[in-house]
Amino acid sequence: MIGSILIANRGEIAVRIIRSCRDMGIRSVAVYSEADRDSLHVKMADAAVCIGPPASADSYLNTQNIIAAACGSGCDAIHPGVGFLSENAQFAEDVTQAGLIFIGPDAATIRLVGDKVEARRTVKEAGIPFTPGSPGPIESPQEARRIASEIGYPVIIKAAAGGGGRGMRIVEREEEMEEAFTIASHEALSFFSNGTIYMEKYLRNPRHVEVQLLSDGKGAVVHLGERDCSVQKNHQKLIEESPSSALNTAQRERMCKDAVRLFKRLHYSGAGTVEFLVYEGKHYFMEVNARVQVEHPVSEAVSGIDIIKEQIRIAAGEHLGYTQKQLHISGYALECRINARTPGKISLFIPPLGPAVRVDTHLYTEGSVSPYYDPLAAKIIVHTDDRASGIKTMLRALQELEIRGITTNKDEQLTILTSKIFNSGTYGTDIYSRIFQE
Amino acid sequence: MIGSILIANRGEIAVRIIRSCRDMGIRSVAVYSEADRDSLHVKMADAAVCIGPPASADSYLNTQNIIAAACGSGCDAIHPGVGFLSENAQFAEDVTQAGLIFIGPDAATIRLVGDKVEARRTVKEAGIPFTPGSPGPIESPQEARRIASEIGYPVIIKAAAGGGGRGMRIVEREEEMEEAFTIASHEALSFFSNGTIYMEKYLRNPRHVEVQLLSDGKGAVVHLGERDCSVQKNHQKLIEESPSSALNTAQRERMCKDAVRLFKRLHYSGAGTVEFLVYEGKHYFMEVNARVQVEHPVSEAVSGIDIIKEQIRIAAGEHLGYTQKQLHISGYALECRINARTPGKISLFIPPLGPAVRVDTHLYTEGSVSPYYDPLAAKIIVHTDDRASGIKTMLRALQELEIRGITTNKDEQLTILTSKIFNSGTYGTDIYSRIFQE
Amino acid sequence: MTIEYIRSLIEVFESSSLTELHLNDEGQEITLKREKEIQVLSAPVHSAPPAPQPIPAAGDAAPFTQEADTIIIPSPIVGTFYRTPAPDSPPFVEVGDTVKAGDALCIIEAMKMMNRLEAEFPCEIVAIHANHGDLVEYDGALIEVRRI
Amino acid sequence: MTIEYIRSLIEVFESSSLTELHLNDEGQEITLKREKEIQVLSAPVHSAPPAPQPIPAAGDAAPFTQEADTIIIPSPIVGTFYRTPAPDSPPFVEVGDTVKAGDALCIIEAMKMMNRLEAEFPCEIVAIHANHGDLVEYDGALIEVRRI
Repeated sequence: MIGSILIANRGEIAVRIIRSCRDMGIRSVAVYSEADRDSLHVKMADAAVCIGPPASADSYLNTQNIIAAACGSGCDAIHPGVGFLSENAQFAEDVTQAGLIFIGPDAATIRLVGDKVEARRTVKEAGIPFTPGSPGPIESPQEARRIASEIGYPVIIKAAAGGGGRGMRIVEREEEMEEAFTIASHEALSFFSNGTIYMEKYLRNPRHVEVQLLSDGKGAVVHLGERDCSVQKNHQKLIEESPSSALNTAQRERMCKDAVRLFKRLHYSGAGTVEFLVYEGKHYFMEVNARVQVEHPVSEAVSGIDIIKEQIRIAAGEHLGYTQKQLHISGYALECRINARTPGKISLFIPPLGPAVRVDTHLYTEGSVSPYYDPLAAKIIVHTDDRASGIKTMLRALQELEIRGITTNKDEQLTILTSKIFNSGTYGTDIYSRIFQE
Repeated sequence: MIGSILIANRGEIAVRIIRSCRDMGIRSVAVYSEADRDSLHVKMADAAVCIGPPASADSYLNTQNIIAAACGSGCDAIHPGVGFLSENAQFAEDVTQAGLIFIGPDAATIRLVGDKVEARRTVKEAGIPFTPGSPGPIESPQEARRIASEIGYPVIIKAAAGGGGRGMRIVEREEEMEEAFTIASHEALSFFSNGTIYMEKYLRNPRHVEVQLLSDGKGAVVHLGERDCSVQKNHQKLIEESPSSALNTAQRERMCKDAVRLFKRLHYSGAGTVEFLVYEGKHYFMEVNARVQVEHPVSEAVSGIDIIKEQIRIAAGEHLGYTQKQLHISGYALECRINARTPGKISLFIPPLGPAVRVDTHLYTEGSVSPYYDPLAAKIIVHTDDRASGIKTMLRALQELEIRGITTNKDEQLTILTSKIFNSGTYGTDIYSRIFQE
Repeated sequence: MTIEYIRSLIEVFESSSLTELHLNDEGQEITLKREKEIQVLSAPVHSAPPAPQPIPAAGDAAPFTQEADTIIIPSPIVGTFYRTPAPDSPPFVEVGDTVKAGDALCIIEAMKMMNRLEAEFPCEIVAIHANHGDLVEYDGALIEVRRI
Repeated sequence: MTIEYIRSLIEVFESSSLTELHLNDEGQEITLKREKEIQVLSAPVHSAPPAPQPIPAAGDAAPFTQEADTIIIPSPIVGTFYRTPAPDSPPFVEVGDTVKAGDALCIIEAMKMMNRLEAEFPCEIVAIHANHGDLVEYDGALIEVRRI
């Protein structure tokens, strides 16, 4: 078993991981930048090591200082959390070479699923539907035009190594292709040091639905149902829910089975997610996230499984120990992300409490939100019988939530939750702009 | 359906009920004494009515002001919460006569189960085991001696109308009986205006285990498993858990079936509890609590059922709508009561958050604990896979809990949770005094 | 003595239990005073005597006297406030009226009982703080009067 | 001028960004001063320059100068602090030693690499703030020296 874990992250996810460590009797070691001396994860962990100045590149991305801190503080394992080094194959490799356990899939898996072209190849072999597109890298604007005319406009061109909307271009007509291809290759090269480009048919306003998986690398794979993450602002998820209102039982089953089949083929070890686009009742593979995700509590709520605990157990070499049939996925879960719009000192923080509500946050009265990092301030998760009551309970929770000292997107979340379109359950990824009439 | 509920209570239970009202889209009206103007239940409710001066007798027990407040503020129903008027049959009757719905069983049921002698008769008819004792009221010390010699010492003599340890006397030897009988009758008369006394065999250090029931008054009765409340200090419960470590599956099933059979016989309508003593693997009926209980979140955690919602639905005349088989009782839940040891202003309140933890409280930063009422300050509830991990998670939660401005029993709770005897799962109601060597 | 100094002084004063403070600092003088309880006429903070139980004849409720020249008569019970004895009748009292001890001022309905509230002493009606048909709380302001 | 007055004055001063306040109130005088950043020798609050990447020859790490007469040399990386070049060797330096620029002060081991930290200028060793074998944090205090 693992006795001591270094958490190579900050904010709410570091706090979240420390809690599961406590629950398992595992010692937790936090790392922090000079800007995070008073951060909650530093206060809560059993030990904490300063690893650099405020800039992430010099601290939370400083793999050498992080690994040295883990070795020097007697840890057996490193949990990378989300973001930062969580999908960095080189880091996973370095951690392993330092004689530590990397809590996540192995470097080869991270590398494979991180390469969009490679991932598509594996997905195709597993017989999983994906949007029509280029079979591999596209070399020239000419080739791009030829493939686009085969699959039909609009198309989207993407960086093979990309993510987060960078190096992505929607092309509506043939005459736009040359310029779009040139810009996208350039962006891909400058952001990801890899100019490789591929193309897919562009689905207008699909739903973004993903399947949460646990896989022990020894053949046992289960899913914890799906999460619908269609409510996004500039490709940033705002609200996540499970089950998705876009799927019926048969569609859900097909999608989850496809995801499980892919993870079996990958010999995946750990927690991971398969993201799909859902369009007119059909699902199309988008990508694999080889890590735990921000919205994982939604799946924890409906399944009763602690995903962080499972990550740790699997990394320690344990068998999953249960089958899909033994899982009891029930009710409806909804998560709202509360993002800070300004950094600042928190003069008062009152979280919502009571039945059916969970709060994951690094905020506390007298704490602060740093200008250096991600604006995610708190996640509010509710678990109820059905979608209608879940939305009511989330409204109750958000009304109880009070954060003084910074401004947040709480009012925006209330607007979405009370909107007719969100309550209808019928919308696409354009829901945010439809509500706010951009 | 019920559109508006007056909550005839204060503190954490009033806050708890307001939350379920919000979740159901029901308007909530709080009542408060002059000492509770800034109390959380007043702030949270949709409306609030001052009903009297600080003393409970003039405010939270002032049935006329409460009913007038309900009528005058347009409520259809009154929820009595726990304590105060929750088991007052006359109040239930008055509420009904004022044209309002009383959220609880009807006055006749409250009256029946509130009379210990009457309740024992019904229990006997239902074929439920109870401790050997007097078949009815005992008229004289002579009769007491005769019955005691039949069932064997030690025996306990109790006020038929009693509760909370008052009017109760343990009698170890025949020569103590006369004096004990005289004192107990006198106490019964002065505390409960009813000198009726009965007798039971005294079980030394039994476990206190109770079954949570929901019954729609139309024939459908389900249980939500049992709660073990053996950790008590001066008959006040401190820790509650489900399932009980004192029962095996067969014993649990027998006890729950007995409780369900009793509620069917009572044509009970609402949420209620049957309390048993468990001694050497057998259960003995103790009493029925015709109301929701402080420790109800333990059963909510293991069953996924919101008991307050169900109370409201049943009071509104709805059918339960599910059977025992459709319920999924799973995992382990543990509750610690955090009691205030001093009243005072709360300068900082930090509740534990994150996965598997629920907090029910009326405390908030800048709020206060009043000297006039019950010392219950917060309930921390955790829900995990098993007892060992539940205790770990509770320790994590209590370490996160911070209450500045008053003193509480938190350290005492930590001592119990980390004690060898509590962790062993094998003990009786003397566990508190054994840990603290009283 | 700057404004800031005085502000701090007031803060320190307010967070204390003092009711008066006088300071003479080498010829600079300042005096701070306050009432032990702030007098708010429209929302009395004094506790009225506990509502007797069962509900008494409304006239029994002792209105409390304030140090200002008006008196607020608070509600001794929770109920519905009526200014008239019956739907079509004129109000018991209007602002500017004078009444003698024992005259009816209003009715508070609770539990289907009409509780008449009577003047305990001769007085002039200064203001009526509740609306006809309102729910009034325990100790809620009803009628403001001036003793005559 | 009372204690309370001074307390209030300090509170107002502390909640401002001032570093000095002088007050002459008709002959009563007071002066408040504070450092912009509190100097803590044993736990430096100044940021050292960001640790270069990859880990440089340890001598590259610029120790930062403090306004007091001693200088704390902070750790440019996270690693294990060693006072000796090898298990059985004597320490590089002891308190009271004087060293010249380029002399080795200690070793920080990270990622199985031994990083030698060298003096940048001639100095006297005043104190050693980490124990042999300790994990040292980024910017953690290592050795306190006085420039000579």
